[in-house]
Amino acid sequence: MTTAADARADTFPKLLVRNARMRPNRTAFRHKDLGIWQSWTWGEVHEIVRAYASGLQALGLKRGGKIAIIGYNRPHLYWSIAAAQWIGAIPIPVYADSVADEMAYVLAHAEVTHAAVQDQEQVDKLLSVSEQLPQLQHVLYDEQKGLRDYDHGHLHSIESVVEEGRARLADAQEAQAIERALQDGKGSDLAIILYTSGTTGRPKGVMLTSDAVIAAAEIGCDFDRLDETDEIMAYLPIAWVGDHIFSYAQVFLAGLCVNCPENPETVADDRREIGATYVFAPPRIFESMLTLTMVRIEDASALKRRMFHYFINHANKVGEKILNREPGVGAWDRFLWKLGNVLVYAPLRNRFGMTRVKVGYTAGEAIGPEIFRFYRSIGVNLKQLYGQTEASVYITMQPDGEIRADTVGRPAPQVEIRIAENGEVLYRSPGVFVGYYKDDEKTAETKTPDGFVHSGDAGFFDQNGHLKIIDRAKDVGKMRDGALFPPKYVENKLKFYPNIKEAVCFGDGRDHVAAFINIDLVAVSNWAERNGVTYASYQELAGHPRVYDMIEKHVDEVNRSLASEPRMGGAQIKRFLILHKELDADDGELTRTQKVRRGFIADRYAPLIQALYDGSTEADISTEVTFEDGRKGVISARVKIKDMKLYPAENGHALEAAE
Amino acid sequence: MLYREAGQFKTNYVADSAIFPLRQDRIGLGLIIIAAYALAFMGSDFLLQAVLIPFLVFSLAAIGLNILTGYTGLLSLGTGAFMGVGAYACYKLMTAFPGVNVIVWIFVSGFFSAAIGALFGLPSLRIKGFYLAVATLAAQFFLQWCLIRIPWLVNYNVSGALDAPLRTLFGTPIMGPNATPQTRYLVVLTIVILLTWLASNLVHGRIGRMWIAIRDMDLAAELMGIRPLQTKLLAFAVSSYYCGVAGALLVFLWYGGAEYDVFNINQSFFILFMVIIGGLGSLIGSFFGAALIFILPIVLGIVLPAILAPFGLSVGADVIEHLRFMIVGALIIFFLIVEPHGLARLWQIGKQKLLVWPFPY
Amino acid sequence: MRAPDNPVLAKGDVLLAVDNVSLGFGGVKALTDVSFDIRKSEIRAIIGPNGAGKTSMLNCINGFYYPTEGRITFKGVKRPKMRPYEAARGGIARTFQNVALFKSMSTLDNIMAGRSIKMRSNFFWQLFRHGPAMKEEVAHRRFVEEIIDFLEIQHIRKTPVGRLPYGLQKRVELGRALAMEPELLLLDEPMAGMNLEEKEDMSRFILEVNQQYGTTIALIEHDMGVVMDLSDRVVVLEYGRKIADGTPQEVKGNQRVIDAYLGVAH
Amino acid sequence: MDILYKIFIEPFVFMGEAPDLLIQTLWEGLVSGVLYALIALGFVLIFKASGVFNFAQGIMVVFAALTLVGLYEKGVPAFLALILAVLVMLVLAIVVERVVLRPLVNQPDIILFMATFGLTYFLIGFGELIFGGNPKEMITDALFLPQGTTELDMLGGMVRFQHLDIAAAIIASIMIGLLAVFFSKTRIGRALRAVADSHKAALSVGISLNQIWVIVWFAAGIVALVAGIMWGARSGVSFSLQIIALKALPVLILGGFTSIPGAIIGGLIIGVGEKIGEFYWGPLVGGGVETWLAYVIALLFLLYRPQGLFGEKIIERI
Repeated sequence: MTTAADARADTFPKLLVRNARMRPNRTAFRHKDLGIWQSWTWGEVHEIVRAYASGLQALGLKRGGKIAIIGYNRPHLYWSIAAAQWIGAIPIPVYADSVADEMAYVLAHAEVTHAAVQDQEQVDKLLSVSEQLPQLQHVLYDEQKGLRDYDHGHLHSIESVVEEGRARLADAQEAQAIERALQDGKGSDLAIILYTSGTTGRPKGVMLTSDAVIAAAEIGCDFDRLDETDEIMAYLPIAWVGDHIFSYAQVFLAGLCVNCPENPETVADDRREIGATYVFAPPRIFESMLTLTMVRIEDASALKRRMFHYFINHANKVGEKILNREPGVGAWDRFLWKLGNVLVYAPLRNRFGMTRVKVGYTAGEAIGPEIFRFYRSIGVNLKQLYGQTEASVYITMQPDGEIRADTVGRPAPQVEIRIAENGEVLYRSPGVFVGYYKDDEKTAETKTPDGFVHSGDAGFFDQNGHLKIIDRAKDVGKMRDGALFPPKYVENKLKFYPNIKEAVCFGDGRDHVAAFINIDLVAVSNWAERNGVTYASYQELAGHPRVYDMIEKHVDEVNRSLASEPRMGGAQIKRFLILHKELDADDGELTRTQKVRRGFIADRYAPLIQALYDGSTEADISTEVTFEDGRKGVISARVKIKDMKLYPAENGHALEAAE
Repeated sequence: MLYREAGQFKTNYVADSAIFPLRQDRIGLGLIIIAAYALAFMGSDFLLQAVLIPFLVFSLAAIGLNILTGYTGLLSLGTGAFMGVGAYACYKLMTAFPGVNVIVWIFVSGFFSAAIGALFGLPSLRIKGFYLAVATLAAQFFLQWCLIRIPWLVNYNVSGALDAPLRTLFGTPIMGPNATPQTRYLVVLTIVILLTWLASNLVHGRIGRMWIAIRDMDLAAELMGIRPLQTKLLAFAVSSYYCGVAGALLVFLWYGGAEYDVFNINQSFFILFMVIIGGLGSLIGSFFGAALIFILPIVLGIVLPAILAPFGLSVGADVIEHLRFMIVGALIIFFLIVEPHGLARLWQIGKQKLLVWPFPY
Repeated sequence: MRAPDNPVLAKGDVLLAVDNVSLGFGGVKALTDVSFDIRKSEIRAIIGPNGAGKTSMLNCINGFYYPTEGRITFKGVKRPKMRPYEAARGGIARTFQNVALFKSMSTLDNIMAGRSIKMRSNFFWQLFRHGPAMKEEVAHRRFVEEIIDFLEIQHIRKTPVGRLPYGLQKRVELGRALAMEPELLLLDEPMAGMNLEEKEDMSRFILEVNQQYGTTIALIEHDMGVVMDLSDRVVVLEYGRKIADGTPQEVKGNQRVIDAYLGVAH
Repeated sequence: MDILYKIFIEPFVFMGEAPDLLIQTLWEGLVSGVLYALIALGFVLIFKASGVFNFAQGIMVVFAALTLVGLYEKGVPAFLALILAVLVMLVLAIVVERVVLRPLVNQPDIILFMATFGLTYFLIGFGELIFGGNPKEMITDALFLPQGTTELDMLGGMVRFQHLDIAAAIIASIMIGLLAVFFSKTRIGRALRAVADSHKAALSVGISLNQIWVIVWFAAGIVALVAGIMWGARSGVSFSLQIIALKALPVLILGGFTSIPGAIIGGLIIGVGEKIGEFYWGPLVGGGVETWLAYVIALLFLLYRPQGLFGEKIIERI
C-alpha cells in the first residue's frame, strides 16, 4: 500500500505529517470519554503532536533522551510516543499494571528522564519510587483527577505541555526548530524500546528502529490489505509489541482509526459499539468469550438452546469451508448456513462486536482448535500468527484459504526461517531488533552473526510448509527414557477444555509426566450448578470428587491424542492433581501476561510434586497468598492425586522439523 | 436478532441522547409510518372509519393520560371530561370563527382543556393516590354537568348535541358529512404523529425527567429543587391538552357529532384501561393499550359468531355483546397477572431479547 | 449561578448556623435546644447513637421540617419557613439514609434530574427538543459526565438504578447531589451498609469533593473511624440534645461522648 | 348582590319558613346516607384487609340483587333465593381470591385497582348474559319488606316517611352494627384488623391470608346483597345502579379508607349534604347538582384535611 512517494516517510512523525496531508479530515483516534466517542482527525492529531513535541523540548527532552509511557490505552499516551519520536527521543512504554518496584527497575535501567502517565495512580507509583529514579525530571499526566493538590513543580498535565508547545510554535524560530527536528529523524534511528516481561529474570529492553517497525507494519498491512477505512480497538497493554504494531505503527502507516475504550470494565461494550474491522486478541479472550457464550446459552429456553446447538453443529461441519470458499458444500448445506447466519451466527458476531471484522488475529499462545474453528465457522475471519517482540511481531502468518487451527502458518513476507538441530526456530526479517538495551551479551546469545534470531521456540514445518510450534526450546525436556517432553504442548491440549483454566506439567528427567490442573471457576461452577454439585468455596469445588471425575475424562482424552501423535506418546500424563487455589499473577505464579512461571511454581508447590512422584494419593500444602487489597495470608489444603491409564504410543516419524 | 448495534457508536451527545439511538429502530419506525399512510389508500372505509380513526384518537387520549398517570404518577379519572372540554371548545371556536381553518381550532381547543385540567390539578399538591383520583372524579362529574346545563356551549341547539359542520383543508372536505373516511384518517394520523413526536420530546427531556422524578420519589425530587406544584400542574395541563385534542377529534373527525354522554365516566375508565394495559410511562404502550382495548372487542364481535357457529350456536347480537364484556374483563385481569407493567414492558422485553439474541440476557 | 446579592463567603466563615433549635412531633421531641454552626469548606460530622435526632437535624437544615423553636441562619440570613425545594435552590443538596433514587431511571438520568434546577430552556424548545433545549441538554450532559467520571461509574451509565447493588446506588445518589453544585452538601450515612473497599472509595470521593470544589459537607455517619478520618469538626447528639462539639480529637476524649457510645449497645 | 342574597340568605330563610320541608329533606338524605355508608363499608372491608381499592363493589351490589330477583323469577321461593344469593356471593369471593388476588399479590395498588375493573367488566357481561339487561323490580313483597307511607303532622306541615325507607335505615343500621361486632369481638375480626397493620401479624394469628381474603370478600358480598335489596326496592334493579357505588368514593374520602365509623359518618354527611344542596341550592344553577356535589364536598374537605376525617396525620419521613 505504500507508494514510492511515501518512501521518504521513514519515521512515525513523518508518517503523521503525511497522513495529515493525505487525509486531514479522516478520524484518526477515538476515545470513549465522558460518555461519547471523542474523535480527532489526522489533521488535529498532527497539530497536537507537533505542539506536544515542542512542549517536550521545552521540558528538556533531548534527542536520544528517554521518556516512559505508562498507562491504559489513551490517545494522549500514543501521542506522547509520537511527540517523543518527533524530537528523536525514545519512548519506553511500561506495563501499567506492574507494581512500583518492577516499574522502577525498567525506568532506572532505561535511564528515563521524563514520564508520560495516565493518571494519579501512576503518578503515585512513580512518586513512591522516586528515590530510585534520580534522573527522572518531569512527570506528565493525562487525567487531572485527584492531582490538583500535588506539587506541580515537576508535574505537568499533558494538556498544559501541548499548550506550552502551541505558544512556542507561534514563534517562527521554534516552528523551524520543530520542523528541523522532524527532518533530522532517520529510519535507522531507534524508534522505541519495548521491555519484554520474560518468563524468567529481569525484563530486557528490545531496541527497534523506525525502519524495522515500519517494515513490520508494512508486512501486516499489505498481507491483509488494511487501509484508512479500517477500525481497530486499542485495549491491550501499550508496552506490548502487538499493541505497538497494531494500534500505533500500522495506524500511522495505513491511516487506520484507533479506538480507545472508556476503561477496562467497559471494553466488551465499547468493542461492540465500535464494531472494529481489524481485531487482535490473545487466545484467552477468545476462550473466555466462548466460555461465556456456552454458559449463557445454557440459561436460554430449551427451544433456543436446541436451535443454537443445531446451527453451531452445522457451522462446525461446513462453516469453515464456506469461509474459505472451498468447493464441496452442497446447496442445502449452504442454505442451512445462511439460515443459521440469520438466526445464530450474525447475532453472535454482533454480540461479540465482530459484525464488521475483516480479519482477526490471535497470537501469543496456542489457541484451542475447537475455539479457533468455532469463530471461523460462524464467519469470523480469525487467523493465527506467530511473532515476537524481537521480530516486531511478524514471523509466520496464515494466508487466506490456508488457515488451520494447529499450525501458525507460513513464513510472513520478507521473513526467512530455519530450524536448528535442537528444533529451535530461527528467523531473519527486516523487522528484527537491533539488540537488547545495555545487554550486549544477551544480544550476542540471541542474534547470530548472519542476522538470524533465536526464537527460543521449538517447532517444525508440516507437509504443507506450515510451522507448528510445540514449546519453548529450552522447556522441551527429555524424560528418563529419552522420550520428548514438551510441557506447554501438553498443557495447551489440557487447556483447550473450557473446564481447565491452567495446567502445569512436569516430566523432564522423570519416569512419567504429572500435571497440576487449575479449574476454570466460571465453567466449572456452572457445570456444578447444572449437576447439583454444591460447594462453599473454590477450594471445595476444586477438591470435589465429581470434579475430579470430570477432569479425569479430559486428561484421558489428552492422553489418547498424545498417543496418536509422532514422538509425543511418551508425554502422556500418568498422574494429576487439581490445585486448591487459582494461579495468580499477584502471587508471582503467572507473569503479567498470564503465562505460567513453571520454575517458581515447582518451588512453591514442591511437596505436591514430590507426592505426584512418590505414589501417595494425597498431599498437604500451605502457601502464602496476596489478597486483592494487598494483605497477605496463608491457605492450606489437602490435595488428592489421581492415576491415569496410559495408551500405547504409535511409533511414528521423528520430528520432521529437526531435519 | 435483527439488531446489529456493533458499529453504531456516537461521537456527540445529540446522537447519544437520540430517542431512537439504533438505526434498526429508526428504520422500523419509518416503515410503520409509511405503512400507516399507505393504509389510507389501501384500507377499506370500514377499516378506516370503524377501526383506525378511533384507534388513533384513543391512542392520543391514552398518551395524554399516560403523561399524567404514567409519567407523573397522578391517577386521574377525569379524562372523559377533559376530552369533553376540548370537543366543546372546538365546537364553539369553529362555529364562532368559521373563517379560520378548523385544524387551527383543533389545536387551540386543547388549550382550553389544558387550563381546566390545570385548575383541577391544583389539589394534587396536597392530595395523593386514590384520594387524588376522587378529586379528578369531581372534575369529571362537575364538568359533565356543565356540558349538559350550559346550552350556550352547543349554540342553543335544541337537541343539545354537537354536530360536525362542513370544513375543508386545501379545498378537500375533512369534516362534516362530505368528508371521506380517507381524508379524515389522514388528518387524524398526521395530528397524532405530530403530537406523539412532541410528547416524546417532552418526556425524554428535562421536563420528562422531572415528571418521572416526582413519580418515583416525590420527596427526593422536591429536595432536589424540583417544584412539585408547578411540575404536577404542567403534567395536568399537557395531559389535558392531549385529551382535549383527542376529544375534538373524537367528535368531529370520528363520530361526526355527539352528545355530552360520550364524555362520561366510562370514557375515563376506558382510557385508563388503555394506559394500564398498554403500560404506564410508555408512549408506545399507549398505542398498544388503545389497540387492545378498542380493537379487541371489534375483533371479538367478528370472530365470536364465527367460532360459535360450528357448534350450532347462532347467537344474538346482545349475547355477543355480553360475551365481549366478559372476555375483555377476563383479559384485563389476565394481562395484569401476566405482565403488570403492561404491553409496553412485553415489547421492551422482546426488543431486549432481540438485542441480546441468541443469549437470554 | 448565585444571585448577585448573595454574599460570597470565604473559607472558614460561618455558612450555616443552627441556634437553639427544637423540633417536636406532637408530644415527641426530636431535637431540644441544639446549636452549632457549619463553616464554609469544612467537613462537619454529626454523630450520635440511634435515635439521637441526627436525621431530623438534617431535615431541619434542608427545609423538610421547620423547627418548632430556634432559628437556622444560612449565609447570614435567617431562614423563613420554606418548602424543601427552596432550600435546594438556595444551594443545599443531600443524600438519604435509605437511598432515595428515582428507581426507574438510569444512572445518567438520575444525575441529569439532579441538574433540573440549573436548566432553564423553556417549554416551547423542550417540545421540539431543539435549539436552546438541546444545547442546554448537551451542556449539562457534559457536566454530568464529568461527575460520572469523577465517581467512576461509567460502566453503569445507562443501567436503571433499581438494578444496581446498594454501594453503587449510594454513589449515584452522591452524584445526583453533586449535580446540583451545592454550597452545602448533606450526607445522611453515606457509607451505611458498605464493605471496606466501598467505604474507602466513598471516603475518597467525599474528600475530593471537599478539596476540589470546596463544597461544604455535613455528614451523618456511624463508622467512627471514617468520621475521625474525614471530618474537620464533629457535633455529637444524644436524645435530641447536643452533648459535644469540637475537633475529632476533642470529641473522642469527651467523657459524655464515651458514655453515650458505651452506654448504648450497638 | 342579588345572587349573593340568593346563595347566602334565601335558602336559610326558606329553611326557617318551612321546617317541615327541611325535616323531609334531612330524612331523605339520612336514608340515602345510610345506604351510601353500607356500600362504603363494603369498600372499607376489602381495603382494610387486602389493600385493594375494590371498584367492583358497585357491580357486586347489582349482581347480588340480580341473582336474588333472577332466581325468584325462575320460581325459586324468595327466602331460598336469598340463601342461594348468599352462596353465590361466597362462590364469587372464592373465585376472586383464587383467580384475581392470589396471582396479583404484592403488585402495586393501582394494578389491583385495575384488576377489579376487569372484574367489573366481567360481572357486567356475565350478569347480563344470565339475567338479561332489562331493569327488574325488587321482590319487595316476597321478602316481607314493608310498603306504604306514614305521614306525620309536624312543624306546621306534613312529613312523609316511606315504610321502606324506615326499614332500609333499620336494616342497614343492624348490618353496620353486626359488622362492627364482627370486627371487634370475633377471632377472625381481630385477624382482619391485624392484616390491616401487617400481613405477618395476621399469619401469627393462625389464619392464612387467602382465607382472610375470601372471608372479607364474602362479607363485602353480603353487604352488597343487602345494599342491593334496599336500593333495588327503592329504585329498581338495573346496571345503572352501579353508578351509585361511585358515590361511595367521596364517602370514603371523608371517612378515610380504613375507618368503619368514618364510612358511616361520611355516608351520612354526603347523603344529607347532597339532598340539602340539591333542594335548596340546586335550583339556582338549574338543578342536577346531586351528580357532583358529593365529590366537590369531598374535594374541599380533602384540601383542608388530606388524611380524611378519621385518618391519622401523615408525617412524611425520608
